[in-house]
Amino acid sequence: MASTGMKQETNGWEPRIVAFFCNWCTYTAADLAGVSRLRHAPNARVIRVMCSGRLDPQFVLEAFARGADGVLVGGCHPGDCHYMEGNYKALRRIRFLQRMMKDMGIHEDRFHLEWISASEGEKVKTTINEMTEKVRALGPLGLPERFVKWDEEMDELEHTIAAQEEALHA
Amino acid sequence: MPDKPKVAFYWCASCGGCEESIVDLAEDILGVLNAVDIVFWPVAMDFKKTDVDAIADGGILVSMINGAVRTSEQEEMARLLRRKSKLVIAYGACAHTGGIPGLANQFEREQILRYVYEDSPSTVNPGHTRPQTASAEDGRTVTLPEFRSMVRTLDQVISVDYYLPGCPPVPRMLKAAIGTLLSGVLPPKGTVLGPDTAMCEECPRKETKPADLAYTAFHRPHEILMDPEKCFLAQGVVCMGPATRGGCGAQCITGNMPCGGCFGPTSNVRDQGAKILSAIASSVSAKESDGIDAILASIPDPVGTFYRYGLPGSLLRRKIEDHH
Amino acid sequence: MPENNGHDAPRVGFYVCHCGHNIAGTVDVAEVARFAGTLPNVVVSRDYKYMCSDPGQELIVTDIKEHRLNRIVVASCSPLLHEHTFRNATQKGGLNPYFFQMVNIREDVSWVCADGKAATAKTFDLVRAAVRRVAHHHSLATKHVSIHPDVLVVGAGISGIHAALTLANAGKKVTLVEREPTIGGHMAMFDKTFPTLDCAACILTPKMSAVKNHPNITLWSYSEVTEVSGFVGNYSVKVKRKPRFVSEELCVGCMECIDACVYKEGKTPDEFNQGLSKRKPVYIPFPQATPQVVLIDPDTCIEFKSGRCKKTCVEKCDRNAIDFKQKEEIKEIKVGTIILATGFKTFDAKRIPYYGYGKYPNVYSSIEVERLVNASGPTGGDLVLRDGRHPKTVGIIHCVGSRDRNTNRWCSRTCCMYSLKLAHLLKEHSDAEVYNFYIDIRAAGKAYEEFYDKLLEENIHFVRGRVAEVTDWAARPEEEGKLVIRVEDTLIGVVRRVPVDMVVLAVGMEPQADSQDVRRMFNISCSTEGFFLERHPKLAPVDTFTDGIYIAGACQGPKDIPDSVAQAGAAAAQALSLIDAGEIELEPNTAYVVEKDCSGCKSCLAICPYTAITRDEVKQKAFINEALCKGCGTCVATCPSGAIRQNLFEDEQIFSEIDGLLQDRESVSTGG
Amino acid sequence: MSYLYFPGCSLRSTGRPYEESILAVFKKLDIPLKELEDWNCCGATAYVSIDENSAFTLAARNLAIAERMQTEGKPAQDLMAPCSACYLVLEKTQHYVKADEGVRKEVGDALHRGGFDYKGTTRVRHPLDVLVNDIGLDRIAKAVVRPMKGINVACYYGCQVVRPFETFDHAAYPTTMDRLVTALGAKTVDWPLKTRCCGGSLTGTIQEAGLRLNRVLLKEATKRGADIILTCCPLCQHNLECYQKRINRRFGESLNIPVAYFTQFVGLALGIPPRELGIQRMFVPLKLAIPPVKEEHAHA
Repeated sequence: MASTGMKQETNGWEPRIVAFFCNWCTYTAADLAGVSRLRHAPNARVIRVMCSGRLDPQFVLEAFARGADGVLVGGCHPGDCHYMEGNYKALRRIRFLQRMMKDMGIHEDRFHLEWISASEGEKVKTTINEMTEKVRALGPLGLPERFVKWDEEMDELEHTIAAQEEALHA
Repeated sequence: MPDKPKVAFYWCASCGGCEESIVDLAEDILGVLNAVDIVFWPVAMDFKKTDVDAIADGGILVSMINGAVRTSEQEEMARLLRRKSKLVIAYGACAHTGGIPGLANQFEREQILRYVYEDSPSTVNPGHTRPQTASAEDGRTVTLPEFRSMVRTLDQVISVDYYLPGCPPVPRMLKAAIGTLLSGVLPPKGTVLGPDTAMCEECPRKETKPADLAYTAFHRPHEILMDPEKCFLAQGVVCMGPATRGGCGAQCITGNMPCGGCFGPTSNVRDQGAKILSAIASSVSAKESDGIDAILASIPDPVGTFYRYGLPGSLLRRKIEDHH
Repeated sequence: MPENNGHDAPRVGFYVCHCGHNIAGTVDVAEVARFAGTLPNVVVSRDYKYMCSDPGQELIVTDIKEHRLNRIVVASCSPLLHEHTFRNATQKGGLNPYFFQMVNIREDVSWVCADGKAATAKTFDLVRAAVRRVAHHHSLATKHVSIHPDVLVVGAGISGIHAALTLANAGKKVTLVEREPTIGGHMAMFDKTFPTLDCAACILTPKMSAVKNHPNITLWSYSEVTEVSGFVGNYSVKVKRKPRFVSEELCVGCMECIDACVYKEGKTPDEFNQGLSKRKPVYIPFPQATPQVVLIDPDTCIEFKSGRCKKTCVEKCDRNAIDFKQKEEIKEIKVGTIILATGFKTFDAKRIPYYGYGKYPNVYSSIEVERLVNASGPTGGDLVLRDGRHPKTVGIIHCVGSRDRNTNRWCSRTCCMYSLKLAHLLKEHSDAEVYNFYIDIRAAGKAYEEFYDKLLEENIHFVRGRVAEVTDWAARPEEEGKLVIRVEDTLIGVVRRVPVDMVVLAVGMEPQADSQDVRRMFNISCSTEGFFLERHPKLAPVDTFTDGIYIAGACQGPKDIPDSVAQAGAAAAQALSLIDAGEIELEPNTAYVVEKDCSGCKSCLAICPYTAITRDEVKQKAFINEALCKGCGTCVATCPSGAIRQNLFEDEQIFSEIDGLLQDRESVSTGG
Repeated sequence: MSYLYFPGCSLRSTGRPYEESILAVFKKLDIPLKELEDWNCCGATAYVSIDENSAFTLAARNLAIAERMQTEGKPAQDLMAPCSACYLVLEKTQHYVKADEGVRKEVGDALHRGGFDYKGTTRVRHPLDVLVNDIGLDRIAKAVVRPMKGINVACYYGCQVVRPFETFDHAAYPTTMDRLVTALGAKTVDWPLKTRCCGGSLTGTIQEAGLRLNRVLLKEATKRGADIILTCCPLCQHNLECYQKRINRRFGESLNIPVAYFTQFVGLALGIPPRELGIQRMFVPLKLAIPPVKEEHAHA
């Protein structure tokens, strides 16, 4: 598997996936996966929201900006939303957000939506496993590190100015 | 009068519109001039950097810096003014959220330079000459500022006390701001000196917006004949108003153009583009991926549309290279 | 202790549960407790064997007092299991229960992680997130809503009837709404019922008249629910009462108007008899119809069509019950709970052309045969075919529109048994040779298998195999004039051609044609095949995801009479428990508008499926009716200026959770 | 509306009347047909049963040519394949190439070596589908100059046009031809054997079996009062028409029923001279079912 190679080259790095699961379908399914002892990749960190419709695109961007390598959203199947329409709103936002993030250079495999009903524990497992492998293959996104790196170009000037001041005050 | 509070104005990567807006104070500017002592204003008065160097640290009450930060010179001046000033105000959209220059963050530095100095149709540069930061000229070295890898908001370079939003800020707000500062009763650091509700509140067209907008397609202003009375969103024209801080008096709307979002988000929002995206996408009529994509495809440039004035200040800041 | 409003500095108590070996077997709980202790705001950090036990909860209560804690985080099982338990403990300690946050490290960590180190690492992140989040929690008031004691039951088949009677006998006022002119549903059409073979009418009609005469039941037949608004305990419902053109108050059901009708013979296919007989424009579905009131069908009545009828029916009615001017009425009622018993529809056999239904007159659907063998049916129980003959051989084809990729995948559960029943009845009525063509015989039920055995002794033939086609093509002389059933007999492995006089298609059970509209009207869900979705397939089979709305009978899935009745009783009991409690506690996770922040941009209005968001036209700002809000948070995510917020799911609470999850990543950065 | 046209081998041999009548009818309705350039064996017959992928490759080459013959900017032309066997194998190829990566690769590579590129964009159509669903019954009914009154027709579809792919009609109980024939003024007999096996190639291999299957159809059609059987497949037509005498001998029947191509029937209704429809080539004379009209009448 390509990912193993990736693993070494990013010494010990493990994909970090932030998952937003809706309370009624996907979170329940995740519980079911647990009860059924369906072992899966430990890379997803679940945040419970009442409905996938609560997913504010800001949450996704925030997750990436804070260092997530992938974001997973789980909601009820179309037609089955506990709040009737919330998952459709989610779908619309996510389709659009996915397109926008592509324009911003973030690989589409890093942001995934899956409909998982309360009875689909198995699907939670496969979804998390598959996404983990995809993200592993992509390697770290590492926005926080990038932010630091981008700003390094300003350091030199900062130092010279500091030096000048030293001189001035001396 | 030596005891008048000192004020400085400076411009970084900007169009000059912010400077205009200061002049737009019209006769009020006299009042301002009576109240304060302008010690630095490159665009209007003949001061030099050395004059600023001469001022004691913290000797300036407030520096109003407009424009985004792209070059080392802008960084240097920003830092200098920061040191010399009690307060720094990021003046206008570019300093506040990155502004139009910030759209350059969709491209790599090299892409930009190559286009500007080589590929652009109007350029003849067979030697592929590029500006050098330092070049020898009969014994002397001529230096040019460094062109940074990305556009930054002012507060990504120095610490900023307050923000005056807008492209450009409206005189009314500037006047109010100066008043506040002189009054000595200062708002908490980081405050945006303007109203904190979205522009729609003051929009003359807001009542023409129907409660239910099931978008089936979007149009850019040049694509349709825009109804001068009707809410732009109701016409399928993307308007940033709902996600943009008010205070401008809906100027663009009055000029029959949709809001571009120059005042930035309200204080409850971290990412203006994500929010307007959320609001608009939620009301798209289609229910399945293909239909949704088809409708959203009528917004050809989401980043340029939703982050027109705020890409550097957004959560992602700039386009990245995400392949290894 | 003074009520903490969430403004003073957070003092967090953290507890990690071993859950015996369930968690501690994988996650290093001691290490987790140590780690949590290093986090900002954490004052107390402990691990304990069973946090949900009384001593476990007591730990929280005493710590709150001793260490002046104002926030509690427990890392144990799923919040769906024990969130309530620990909120109570938090409250017992003197805090507002919502200063609590739960971390799921059993279902979401120890039970799904193979590797202990990874599990512990994951737990760290989740704990950090929760500790950060809880700092942003506010004190919230638990919401209670009162329950209106009246109940609406929709659908008056056996399920609806049983539910209504159960509630009425408990002294509750029930409105029973039925779309058809009479109550009784499908069961009223049946002749006998399996496996006991007691006559359907004999056991149903007493219950029907009980409904009619019950002081606590308002029966609205020939009526449909058109609108439902409100929320648990406080629904208001609009019901359309279709005009019968006969006054229910005056008509005594003497039916003389029917004899008097200018039509000497019926001309319209009789719905109740599945079109096997004809009825007149003025009619009553069947003799024991409840209510005992005739009705006039304006589409076929001369008076309505031409206005020039002799109106012999009017002359005949000495009670002047007939009223051609009668108009449709809309009634509005208030109820606290609703039971949906809207039943099923039988599969339309025309959808399988190679079985010849609608093409060969002697191919019948099972429901038609129910009428045909019924003493009160179109032929008075005489088994005479459409072509006037009496069948000598009958073939019953099972699983028509069930267990079939081309139509419906599911098993309709009742067909095997009613096919056996019909086999018995057909033999009884005609002494014909009866064949059953089945895939499997599913006789799972009390005394069902025994009934099957009994039939085997009645030498009914059973051929195991899905029938390929029913054809009138005679390959051999003995097939002339017969219907030939072509089937592979999978037990002997040959293709057989069985010539019969009559074919009975055991049609499956499907969701009502309008089940999707109904589910939308009542804000419940359907499972993918279109039956109403129960809250939990095992533990809440009659609840829906919408509080105060219950489902009973075949609208939830194919069911026989005993199961339907049992479910109806269960649904009634659920409604009763709610009514007698008088009020229900709601999760205070509603959304609210911060008025000063709202620009009145209207982006949210159409977003809410519950119309909880309205616009104050004076203030020109959005307003959320807390009572209508179900707490999905979709409007919160939509609001472009962050003016809408949600209790328990505030933006900063979720942001802090995200930031907490990733803090170790972020620490390398100066942030922005 | 215009179509690419793939004759296949049958229409140039046993199925000549089929081709003649198709061309005549489409000309009459002025729907242009352009024959596929440099077409090869469709891949049906023995190929499919011996080596499917070679069969698919043969079919795919024809499809690739069809794609090549499309003109930029013009609406795509469907490929019309009148022979049921051709029709099915072309359909199958599209289906498998789309669904199965292995097939896609093997077929693709083979075509590349031959300088072809197959995208799977061309739709394969049967003339029955085209006449009824594209051209439409109204237009055809309007064009009828000789209503086929009083003629009882048994419409026979055979297996391949509707199975396994129900592209334009029901697999077990198709009705397209029935509707077409009714539009021409004739009556159709209702019989359940529309898609039952005609004997296929068995008539040439295990003839006993072939004839039995064949006989069932002929007998039942006759029994149900059909004056004529119409088919949409050269093999079916051949089997049903040419073995009647042998069946009579073998089973002591007295079968003598005309079996024609549905396009011949349409042609006659549209007043096309019988010769142009290859009527004269039929073994069982059509006049048994359809009294001949004088040519000049036909032109009227």
